[in-house]
Amino acid sequence: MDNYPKPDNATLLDIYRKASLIRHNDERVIKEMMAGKLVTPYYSPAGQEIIPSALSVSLTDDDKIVTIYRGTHDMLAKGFPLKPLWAELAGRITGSCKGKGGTMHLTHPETGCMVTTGVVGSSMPIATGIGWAAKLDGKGTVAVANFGDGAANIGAFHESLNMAALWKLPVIFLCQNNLYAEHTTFANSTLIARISDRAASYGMVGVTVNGNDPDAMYGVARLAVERARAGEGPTLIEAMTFRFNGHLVGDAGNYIPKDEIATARSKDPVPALRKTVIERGAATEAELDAIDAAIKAEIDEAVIAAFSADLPDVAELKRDVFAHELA
Amino acid sequence: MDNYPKPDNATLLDIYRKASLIRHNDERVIKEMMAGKLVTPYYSPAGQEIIPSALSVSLTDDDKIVTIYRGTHDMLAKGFPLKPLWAELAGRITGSCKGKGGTMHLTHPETGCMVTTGVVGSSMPIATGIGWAAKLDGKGTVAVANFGDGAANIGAFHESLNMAALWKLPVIFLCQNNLYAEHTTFANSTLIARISDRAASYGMVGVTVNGNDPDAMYGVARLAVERARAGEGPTLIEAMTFRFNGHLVGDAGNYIPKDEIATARSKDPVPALRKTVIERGAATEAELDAIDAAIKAEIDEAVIAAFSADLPDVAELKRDVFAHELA
Amino acid sequence: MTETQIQPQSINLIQAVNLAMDHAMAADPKVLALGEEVGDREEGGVMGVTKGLSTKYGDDRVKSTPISEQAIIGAAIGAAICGYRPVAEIMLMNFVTVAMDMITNHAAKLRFMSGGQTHVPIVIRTMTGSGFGTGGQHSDYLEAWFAHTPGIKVVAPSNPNDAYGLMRAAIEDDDPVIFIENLPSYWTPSEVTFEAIPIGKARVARAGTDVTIITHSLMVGHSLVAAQTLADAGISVEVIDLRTIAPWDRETVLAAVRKTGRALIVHEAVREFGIGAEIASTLHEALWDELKGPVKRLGGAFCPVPYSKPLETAFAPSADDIVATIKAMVAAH
Amino acid sequence: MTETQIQPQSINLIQAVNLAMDHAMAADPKVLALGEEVGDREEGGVMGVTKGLSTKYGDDRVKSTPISEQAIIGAAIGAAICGYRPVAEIMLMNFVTVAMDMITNHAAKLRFMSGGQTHVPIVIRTMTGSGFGTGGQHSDYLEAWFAHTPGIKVVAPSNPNDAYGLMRAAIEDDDPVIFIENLPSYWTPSEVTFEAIPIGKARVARAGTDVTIITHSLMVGHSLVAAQTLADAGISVEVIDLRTIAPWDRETVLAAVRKTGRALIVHEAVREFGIGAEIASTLHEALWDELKGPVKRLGGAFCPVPYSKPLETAFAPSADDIVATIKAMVAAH
Ligand SMILES: Cc1ncc(C[n+]2csc(CCOP(=O)(O)OP(=O)(O)O)c2C)c(N)n1
Ligand SMILES: Cc1ncc(C[n+]2csc(CCOP(=O)(O)OP(=O)(O)O)c2C)c(N)n1
Ligand SMILES: [Mg+2]
Ligand SMILES: [Mg+2]
Repeated sequence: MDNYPKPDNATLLDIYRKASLIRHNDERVIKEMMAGKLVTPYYSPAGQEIIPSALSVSLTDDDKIVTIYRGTHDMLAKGFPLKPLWAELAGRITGSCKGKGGTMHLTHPETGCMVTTGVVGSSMPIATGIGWAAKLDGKGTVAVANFGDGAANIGAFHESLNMAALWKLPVIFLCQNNLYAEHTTFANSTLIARISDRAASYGMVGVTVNGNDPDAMYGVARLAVERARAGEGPTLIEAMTFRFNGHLVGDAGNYIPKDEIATARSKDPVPALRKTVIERGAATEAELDAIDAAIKAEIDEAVIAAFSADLPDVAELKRDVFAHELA
Repeated sequence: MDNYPKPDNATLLDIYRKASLIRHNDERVIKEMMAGKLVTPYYSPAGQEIIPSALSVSLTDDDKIVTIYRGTHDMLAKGFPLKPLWAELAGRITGSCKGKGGTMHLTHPETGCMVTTGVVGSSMPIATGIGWAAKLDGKGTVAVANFGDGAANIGAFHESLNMAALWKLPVIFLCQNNLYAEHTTFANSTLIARISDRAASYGMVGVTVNGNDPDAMYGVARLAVERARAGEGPTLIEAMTFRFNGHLVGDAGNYIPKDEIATARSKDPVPALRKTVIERGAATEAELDAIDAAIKAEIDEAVIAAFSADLPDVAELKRDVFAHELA
Repeated sequence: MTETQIQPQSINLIQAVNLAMDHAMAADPKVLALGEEVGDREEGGVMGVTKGLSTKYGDDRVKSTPISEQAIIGAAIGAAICGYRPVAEIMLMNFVTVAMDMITNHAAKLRFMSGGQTHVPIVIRTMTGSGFGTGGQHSDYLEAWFAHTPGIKVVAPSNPNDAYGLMRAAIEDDDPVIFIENLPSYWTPSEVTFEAIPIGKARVARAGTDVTIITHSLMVGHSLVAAQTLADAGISVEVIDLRTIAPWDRETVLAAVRKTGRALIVHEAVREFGIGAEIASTLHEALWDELKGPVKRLGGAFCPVPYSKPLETAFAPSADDIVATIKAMVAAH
Repeated sequence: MTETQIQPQSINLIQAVNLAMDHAMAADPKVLALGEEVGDREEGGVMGVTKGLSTKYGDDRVKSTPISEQAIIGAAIGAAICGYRPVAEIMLMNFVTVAMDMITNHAAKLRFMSGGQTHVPIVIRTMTGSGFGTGGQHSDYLEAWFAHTPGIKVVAPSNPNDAYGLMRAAIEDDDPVIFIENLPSYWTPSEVTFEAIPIGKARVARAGTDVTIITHSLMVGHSLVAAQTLADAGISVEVIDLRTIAPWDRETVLAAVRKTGRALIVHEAVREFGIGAEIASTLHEALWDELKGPVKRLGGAFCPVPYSKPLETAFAPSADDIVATIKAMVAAH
């Protein structure tokens, strides 16, 4: 990883800020669910915080992402504001999608969160189209397709990577390999060791990186973004990570060997990053505590606002089906 | 190609017999179409005769193939009898499919011609299932999925190859790379030079071979068949070839550079094979003439029988939709 | 095929489908199962429907797959034309959209296109249902697409007994069958007699004389609740559970509607261009002189399934909607 | 958007679609085209519909694609939510089955699921039609699937003028539109006035007083032939060309049927669970007291499209079938 750029201290702190927001937010969602206040299918991204955080510091609001049901980390890192996010989780009319989309379809175009999808593999073809638009716009913006290791075996992966490579589109295909697809291990669905090797099938650059290592992840992502902005085409990044929880809240994850979880959790990337930030002098413990406190307060505010907002009226069923309401 | 088995003279003559049958049959189909006697969407396999001929000498009736609209070469090499084939082309009740399937859906399970499909890419998933059945049967039989270079970019390719590799199925994925997909050149749809390199994405063996060279094609196919029979899993074979005609009868192929066609035709593999057969002493010119004459006579008989057979009755619309006719 | 030695038991729909597959696999070595997570290594399916089967029948007959729906259905088709009877799972009905080519261009057509030489005895198990906030891409009701596709049968059990019986029949059937399980119906136990139930035959779930409700799956329960309420109001309602959507049981439905002269079709799928339209049109054509008023239809709202609870609840017909519609029907004609 | 300076011309449907795309691309740089072979390097489409566009508007706006239907529709959706208006070609309607997830789970739903924040102004051009012996996998009529999918519009022109006008409107439309071209209709020229035709409005193709035919696409021609034959037999037939299948023009259709009291719906798609069922059911509900007899439906036979000529010919309704059905309708009621 020696040829890759490294984050300076300010950037490292930015990465921390995002990762901490994601982690605190995740904990709060699960807390509200456990308290019975929030009922929703929730796919925790705990353990995968560093990946989008280390990527997003290289992106602007004009860059666009497509993410999946397990996507609050991608969205928050990209800048999706907490209030419309929480209101959407709570199914309120003040939600980003007026309560119509929910957890699996969170959308916020202003911050480039264009699509959240519940269909495995579908982020890739759509991001390919966003990349085509970016190329036509000619402003050097970038599209990111997030997806999991399981999604790398579905047909849309193949079609999208081939087309994006052929058209030299500014797309980053970001496979977050958390070693599980629901109850299925990576090794039980794929014979090869590295998904990034599949890039060779399309004449694309492919790289596997430790997604939990902020330096490595930052470097690999930064280069991919720069290549995309420069018109040099797409990159397949396989970011190795681990899913700390079951597939969704309610899944105990009994099929995951206990020691596998223990090992992963012992290397929890968020406290590790905190340590690095302090070690490198990017911030003091006290400063980080202040950041975390502010994050918690902001989440708190969003949660309270969400639960006190109105639910959508039944008339909403007729709206947003088409541009104009049908008679 | 030194490690590959070579065809003995008897086998070479078998390959010739098949290739000659395919070529003569193709010429006859086009002749009947030009005469206005046969009206059908016909996708000539001229130029690609050696591939299935050199493969099929290693197959038995219990081995099964799935082929595509451009598939009469695959079928005839596999043993699909001429009479039901011609009757089907002519839309007769005596056709293999009672006239219901036609050119793009020719089927003859007795000789292992299980499915002919008109949907690009669909041969691969179905052949994967046939391979699964073969594995369960435990008799060492093999499944072959034929498809073109264009089909290597569709999602079903990816899913099938991954699954077949993962399950170690006795499937041969035979990509007949004739450098064109309708009007699209291989280079304009695929950045990489060799489709067989994609096998690496699945932990599968992949090999590119000159499909018009009977020795090379025989050797590569034979090894793949042996590996499949031995339970060693699937192989992706990319057989390089050239489509002598337009995509289908009626397409003048104006998008193909004239010299490209001229070069390919100057290396016409069927007369080249004839020469080799004679050179190697596998048969004399006179013997080959006799073989060809017999082939022509057999085709003649099939054509005459086809055109004198009955057309299906309209009541056939209700039959074969389900096992039992609906009330 | 009926396991006469098995005593009736009260079990839920998950267990019923599980036992139907288990018994079919025990009875016929050609019966297979495949799909994402169906093996015991992956806990026998996300809902546990296939739990125990891979342990009992081996990893060759019960195969967990990668997330590759086209290959799943393709593999099922290929094995089926070689004499096997695979039960393929597509985890949720919305994901059949990824495999529509395999299902409608191949599974449905191979028998016809081959002139009867090959056929595709597969069962495609899939699940749908709303009420869990899964939103627009996880709760579609697409039975009308398949009903419009010649060569495919569509069944949708409303209770554990039908689930067992229809699954046994679907596996024995020589044609492709889409088997639709309803998520909110999964956990309600009721008595199962372990007998096959013929495909294409509807069931009179409640007899009545004033109005006939034609429905299936989850809506059978809602319709029975409505029928009880209406009985208290002096309106006698017959409820027909279609069980099989395609080919649907015209004989039973026509006889029932002939008797009452009034019909209401209820389904969760979007009303417009839904299966209710075919049934209503057929009833109008066949019983023109016998109907007291036009056949009515209730279906899902014309939008994707929404997330927020009040919207999600309002999406599908409720027992109250059924009651109100039937009262209006009886008042009008 | 109407090019007022263009004089009416007699052109065929291929040219009409070509000119509509050409004019739309000239008028709005956000209009794009993509699909297999659509560029001039590949001869501007297998049927030549997009000929000249890539030369005129460049290879970035008009993109030939690999054979990758999911990526084709995905690319169109992605560009559309970023403000472009792509016209994506799926070469034949049967191949939409490979892209159904993209079309029905994404294109149709993104507006609703995002609460109106994103929308997908794409046109999906596709073609179907029988009569050329292409068999079961090349001639399906799947409009009913899309009509049953909230969020998608479906148009199907029967002649070059409508093709031009509907394509202009479809490209301007802010929602996804499936644009169905009919193969055997491609080469018949007729006058085109180069005006946009609003989506959702039907056209009275022939006025009449005894029976109303509701139809679209190729069957409009057959219906007009039948209407002429029936006129000679003293039966006056009105022919409504739907033009838009979803959302269909209830107002025009209801007014026409109210006038005649008799209605026949004709389409090439399989009759069972076809779009005719929705229209018939609606007519029965809305015009119960005004109908003289039940609404009738003619559609394709309940089987895959067959290959052999006599079967292929018998598959879809003919002018003779229409004449016979209407004579029976008039005789009965
Ligand atoms: C086409 C499709 N098939 C199946 C599913 C059901 N499903 C939802 S998530 C999931 C696992 C995906 O795993 P992976 O891609 O590794 O992402 P992760 O959940 O680990 O982030 C599956 C099979 C789906 N949503 N879409
Ligand atoms: C899914 C699908 N998309 C498009 C088509 C239209 N089509 C028919 S043949 C063909 C080209 C296929 O090329 P290739 O795979 O190289 O096979 P070849 O015809 O050269 O043998 C295309 C695009 C189709 N039949 N199916
Ligand atoms: Mg994963
Ligand atoms: Mg080719």
